[in-house]
Amino acid sequence: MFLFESEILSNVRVADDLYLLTFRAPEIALRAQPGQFVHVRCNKGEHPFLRRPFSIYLVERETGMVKVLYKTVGIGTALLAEKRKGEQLDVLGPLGKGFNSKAVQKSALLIGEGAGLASLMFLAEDLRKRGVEVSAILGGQRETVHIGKRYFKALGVKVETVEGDTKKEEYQREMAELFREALGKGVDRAFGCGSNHLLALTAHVARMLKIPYEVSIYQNMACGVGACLCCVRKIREEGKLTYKLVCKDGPVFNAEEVVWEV
Amino acid sequence: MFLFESEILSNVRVADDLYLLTFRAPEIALRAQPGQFVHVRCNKGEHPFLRRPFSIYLVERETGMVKVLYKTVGIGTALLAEKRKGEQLDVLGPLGKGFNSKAVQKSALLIGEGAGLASLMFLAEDLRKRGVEVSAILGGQRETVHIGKRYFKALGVKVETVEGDTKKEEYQREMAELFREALGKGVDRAFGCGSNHLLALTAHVARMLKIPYEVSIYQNMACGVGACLCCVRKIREEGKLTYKLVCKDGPVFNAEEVVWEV
Amino acid sequence: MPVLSVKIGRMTLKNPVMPASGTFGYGEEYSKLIDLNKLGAIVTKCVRLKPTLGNPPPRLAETPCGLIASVGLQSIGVEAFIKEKMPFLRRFNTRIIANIGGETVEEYVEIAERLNGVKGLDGLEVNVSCPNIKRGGIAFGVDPETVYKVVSQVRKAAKNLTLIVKLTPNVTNIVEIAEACEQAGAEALTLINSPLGMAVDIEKRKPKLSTVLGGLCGPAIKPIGLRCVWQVAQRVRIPIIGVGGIFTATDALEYIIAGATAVQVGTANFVKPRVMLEIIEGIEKYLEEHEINNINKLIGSLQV
Amino acid sequence: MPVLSVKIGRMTLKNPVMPASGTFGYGEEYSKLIDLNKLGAIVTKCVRLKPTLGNPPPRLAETPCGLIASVGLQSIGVEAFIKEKMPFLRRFNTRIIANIGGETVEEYVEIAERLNGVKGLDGLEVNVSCPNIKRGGIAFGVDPETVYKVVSQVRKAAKNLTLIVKLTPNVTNIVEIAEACEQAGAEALTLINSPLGMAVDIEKRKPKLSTVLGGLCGPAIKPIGLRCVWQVAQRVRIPIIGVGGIFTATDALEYIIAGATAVQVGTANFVKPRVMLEIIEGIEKYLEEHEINNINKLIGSLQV
Ligand SMILES: Cc1cc2nc3c(=O)[nH]c(=O)nc-3n(C[C@H](O)[C@H](O)[C@H](O)COP(=O)(O)OP(=O)(O)OC[C@H]3O[C@@H](n4cnc5c(N)ncnc54)[C@H](O)[C@@H]3O)c2cc1C
Ligand SMILES: Cc1cc2nc3c(=O)[nH]c(=O)nc-3n(C[C@H](O)[C@H](O)[C@H](O)COP(=O)(O)OP(=O)(O)OC[C@H]3O[C@@H](n4cnc5c(N)ncnc54)[C@H](O)[C@@H]3O)c2cc1C
Ligand SMILES: Cc1cc2nc3c(=O)[nH]c(=O)nc-3n(C[C@H](O)[C@H](O)[C@H](O)COP(=O)(O)O)c2cc1C
Ligand SMILES: Cc1cc2nc3c(=O)[nH]c(=O)nc-3n(C[C@H](O)[C@H](O)[C@H](O)COP(=O)(O)O)c2cc1C
Ligand code: FES
Ligand code: FES
Repeated sequence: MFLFESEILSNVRVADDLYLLTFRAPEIALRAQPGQFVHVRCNKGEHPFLRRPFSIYLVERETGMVKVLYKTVGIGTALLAEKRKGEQLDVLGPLGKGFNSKAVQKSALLIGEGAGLASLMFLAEDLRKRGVEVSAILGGQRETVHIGKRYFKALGVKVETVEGDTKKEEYQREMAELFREALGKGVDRAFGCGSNHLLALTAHVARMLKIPYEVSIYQNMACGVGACLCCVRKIREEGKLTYKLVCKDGPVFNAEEVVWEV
Repeated sequence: MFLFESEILSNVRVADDLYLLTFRAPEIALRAQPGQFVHVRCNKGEHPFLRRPFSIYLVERETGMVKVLYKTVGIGTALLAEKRKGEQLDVLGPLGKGFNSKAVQKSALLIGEGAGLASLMFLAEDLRKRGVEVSAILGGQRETVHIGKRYFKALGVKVETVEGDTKKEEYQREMAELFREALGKGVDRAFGCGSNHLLALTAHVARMLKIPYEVSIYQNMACGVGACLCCVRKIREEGKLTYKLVCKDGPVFNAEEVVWEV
Repeated sequence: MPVLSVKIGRMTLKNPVMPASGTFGYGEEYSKLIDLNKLGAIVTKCVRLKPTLGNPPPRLAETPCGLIASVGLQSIGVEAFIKEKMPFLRRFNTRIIANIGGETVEEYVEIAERLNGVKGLDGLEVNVSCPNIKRGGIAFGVDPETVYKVVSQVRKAAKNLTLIVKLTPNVTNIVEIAEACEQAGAEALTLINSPLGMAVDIEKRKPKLSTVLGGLCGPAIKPIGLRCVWQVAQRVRIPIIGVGGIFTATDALEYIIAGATAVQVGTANFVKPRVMLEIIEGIEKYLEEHEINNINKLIGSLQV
Repeated sequence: MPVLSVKIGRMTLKNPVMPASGTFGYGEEYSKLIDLNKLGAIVTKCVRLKPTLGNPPPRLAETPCGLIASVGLQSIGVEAFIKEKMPFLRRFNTRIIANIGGETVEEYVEIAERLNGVKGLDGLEVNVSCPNIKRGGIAFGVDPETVYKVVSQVRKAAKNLTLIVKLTPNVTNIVEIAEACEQAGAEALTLINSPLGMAVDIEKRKPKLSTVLGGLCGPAIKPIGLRCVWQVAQRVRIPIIGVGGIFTATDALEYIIAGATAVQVGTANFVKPRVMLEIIEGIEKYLEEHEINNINKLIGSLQV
């Protein structure tokens, strides 16, 4: 866990309201694992107050570069999008427990939605480097899905896409159906990141098909390091209900353990 | 009184921590009188909360340009200094009651300190246009004083300067002394803008020499338009003590009427 | 077009948005910047029995996302209000509410009697955050019995006006005070006046306000205002006017969903003089987008 | 170099800066980011008698210049605290203060008894903002008599520890509560816990917190915290630890000048994990620049 002012190398819009931010943070680049995140201060003053968490999208261990893919949804991300090359970025990371990519032998399925794509790219790269066969299902807005498809294909990942409004039932059903088909072909393990709705739906499918499924879940965060106990989600652990910290025990959990409250 | 989003034409550092901001606001340019001010929103979000008042430094009635000369002292002015050409500026103005420049027949003396210079330039220009003989005493930091001198000289104003730390007694005494000498030569009317300390000191001198003296005074402001009653200063009116609104009844008052509490 | 009109006591407002007392003068200044006819009501600066000077300067300090102020109920007095301000105000096609304050129960009653029947005046908003000089300067509004007394007597003194009571949040149990007002005959409640705050100038080692303490206003207090409105809405039947930190239509909608029938906008006027019009439009847009044809269906619709 | 050391009850602190309970865990997480030896003290997350799960999510919502939180006194319980957390904490050269909470007076007493004499523990901070289940969930800290009872009994139960009481600002008269604590044997007071607040999600028409209400923290509440510290400092002789919205050295100095002997930093840690070190340095610099050789000369130096 490191805290420092890093230099922004670039910050560009890549699709719709999706931006790609690159900054120099060798300590983070060296140690980050797929599924971990950084906690970023988007402004200087006292409002908005809190840092914002973003998955680590990609790292270049040699050059110390770290990339974050983010969607502008509110005041913090809007301020982040205003930052320019050369400015300083106050970053804390790498944080959290990432994906268990080592558990995969031969094949993996990724399912991502909108900015959820951000936490899967690093994982895909990691898996591909180890020769794992990776396929992916991407859903969301047209441009976002297309750019995701392009990036993933460059890594040799087989991609299927669903363009649509992620809140619509039709879209959700199509995503779940594709997921079921892909799992049906048999994969070692699946990984997901997206809306609660999508994750709950797909968790159900994975459980039925008895395929291990890891998901990166969201919760509002304050400290990001496990000190404030604000970011809990309900988890079923050895049959017992408990709360776990998304920032420290997660953000990646076994989908089976998460108690979905949609 | 107008409220609008005006376009910033330039915003540049001119000396020390002094900036010159130019924006297009024809309605203000057309109606503004020397000594009036504009109330500016320095940021978009909710902190810092309030607008900031700045004297109108100069206007160009033909082109609709308005200029403000400001010193960076805190968060609001720091944010203002970050604004770039082409950005929008949320301005309310012209506000307040300005200098009674019409009352001057032949000669006037101006005394300004630091950013206090800002409210006197427009007045000097106005007086010079009407053929009034103007002399000025400027005090404060080296660069600020020098730039003020240059600007004033271009208008044909005779300038004396005192460089120094405005909080030091030595500086204060020198300013008061110059003021006394200049008044002693006989002027129709004097005008001042600067620290409370300087204004109190010079008000005393002017009263002794029985020369009408108008001062532009400061107070923390909220609404800027006379609605909130937050910006009062103690004023002696026909022998009776009362509170007057700096934003609406001022910011210019007869120095004699102001109850100086230093 | 969704229906925006709401009822506060005997007054029907064309929409639920009005200025908060003390932040809008008597409407004159802001009438140059916005069309007062578009507002649901106008609430005046506090009217007192006699002209009063108010507190010495400085009366204002900025704080994070807000400010503290201590104007000290400076007032032109009830006679000047009726003679000099009402003629201007009654020209507008909106409801006029006079905020009143006093230092004794008798003072409240006298003002109320004087205002009862004044042409064009629709309502009284009794500010019970004023210091009660008979009780050593403790605000009337912190004790249910004192509040009951003030409100029931003003009730008798001003039968022709809608009676609203504006409560202070500086109490252990605001519900208890609200219930006392309801029982005393209040037709509506305004929640909240400003929490007591303070700021220090570390260079001068002096308080930033002449009175040391002042009222905290602005976005900073929105969570406190919402909390009070929600707590009271569970327990009283009379309508609530929500106030505290409303800066956008979203803020106003939070209050309405939490239980407010109308809202007041205070310090936001200083920053964005046309903000009330933006808020009215924003509420209308929200209703349209959510296919709610009448704002009254939204009031208190919070699902807990 | 100016003297920064202050006394809180029987504890001498090397400087007046420490974390606020619940915002710093048990120091472990932040020990990777700052040197705990440099702090005046460490205040732990609330310790309860038994392990407790706390409130369901969501527990957090951001608000203007702050946040509201309702963790609900989730705790690992006193036994786990002693076994699992104290060994780590006692390694540091600083004072260790355990924040404790309960739902009955007996629970407070039992925890205090269990903690009394634990090696390396220096003080107790009694959080009286907890809901009192015997009184329908009303906080202990809102009634002088209940507070007196809790504090005097904890006093007897934990003779070896410096006794600090942390008060809630959600009361009409905080001075009255503070005086009750002093009389009951408190050696210091921490002011303030968080004012009650609320936030609404207008899309879902639901509260943003699972518990509807939560504690408002952050810069937004600084004026309220300062006000409470100043009010209480006029009336009690025991030292006060100021807390609420401290983000910079300037904020800390405002509290100290208003009457606080020490300060706690809460939510600012989330934003700037090294902020306490910055504040210590900032205080030192201020003292040097103002030629004050001992911080104790600054405490309560406000000129009113
Ligand atoms: C572990 C983790 C990893 C994340 N990784 C990424 C990433 O790689 N790329 C990315 O674009 N975003 C990511 N997010 C989400 C991101 O943190 C939020 O979008 C961001 O904090 C919003 O800040 P804002 O100030 O722009 O929005 P706000 O103004 O704070 O909120 C705008 C809207 O977004 C909602 N919102 C805010 N935060 C969240 C959240 N955490 N989850 C769901 N809704 C939220 C709010 O309720 C509100 O409706 C991640 C979140 C977590 C917890
Ligand atoms: C009628 C009027 C006209 C003005 N004209 C000009 C002008 O032409 N050029 C210019 O540079 N400034 C002018 N000022 C002062 C200017 O408004 C303040 O400097 C500005 O508001 C500071 O904002 P800030 O956010 O940068 O500082 P803040 O962060 O708000 O404060 C920084 C420091 O400055 C002090 N301060 C803030 N406002 C004032 C004030 N009004 N008077 C004295 N001290 C203050 C604060 O107490 C604090 O110590 C004028 C003020 C008034 C009332
Ligand atoms: C400068 C000022 C003056 C005020 N005067 C009064 C008043 O006379 N009577 C009253 O009931 N409330 C008064 N208030 C309180 C406001 O009406 C309102 O309750 C408070 O500002 C909170 O709302 P806001 O956060 O939207 O500003 C005043 C507030 C301010 C800032
Ligand atoms: C997430 C969180 C948890 C808290 N837990 C406790 C607690 O267990 N005991 C306690 O006395 N105060 C608790 N508090 C209150 C803080 O100690 C502090 O009083 C409050 O945050 C105000 O300070 P701040 O504005 O600096 O954050 C908690 C605050 C937060 C934000
Ligand atoms: S965000 Fe603080 S514990 Fe997770
Ligand atoms: S600033 Fe509001 S009356 Fe002057």
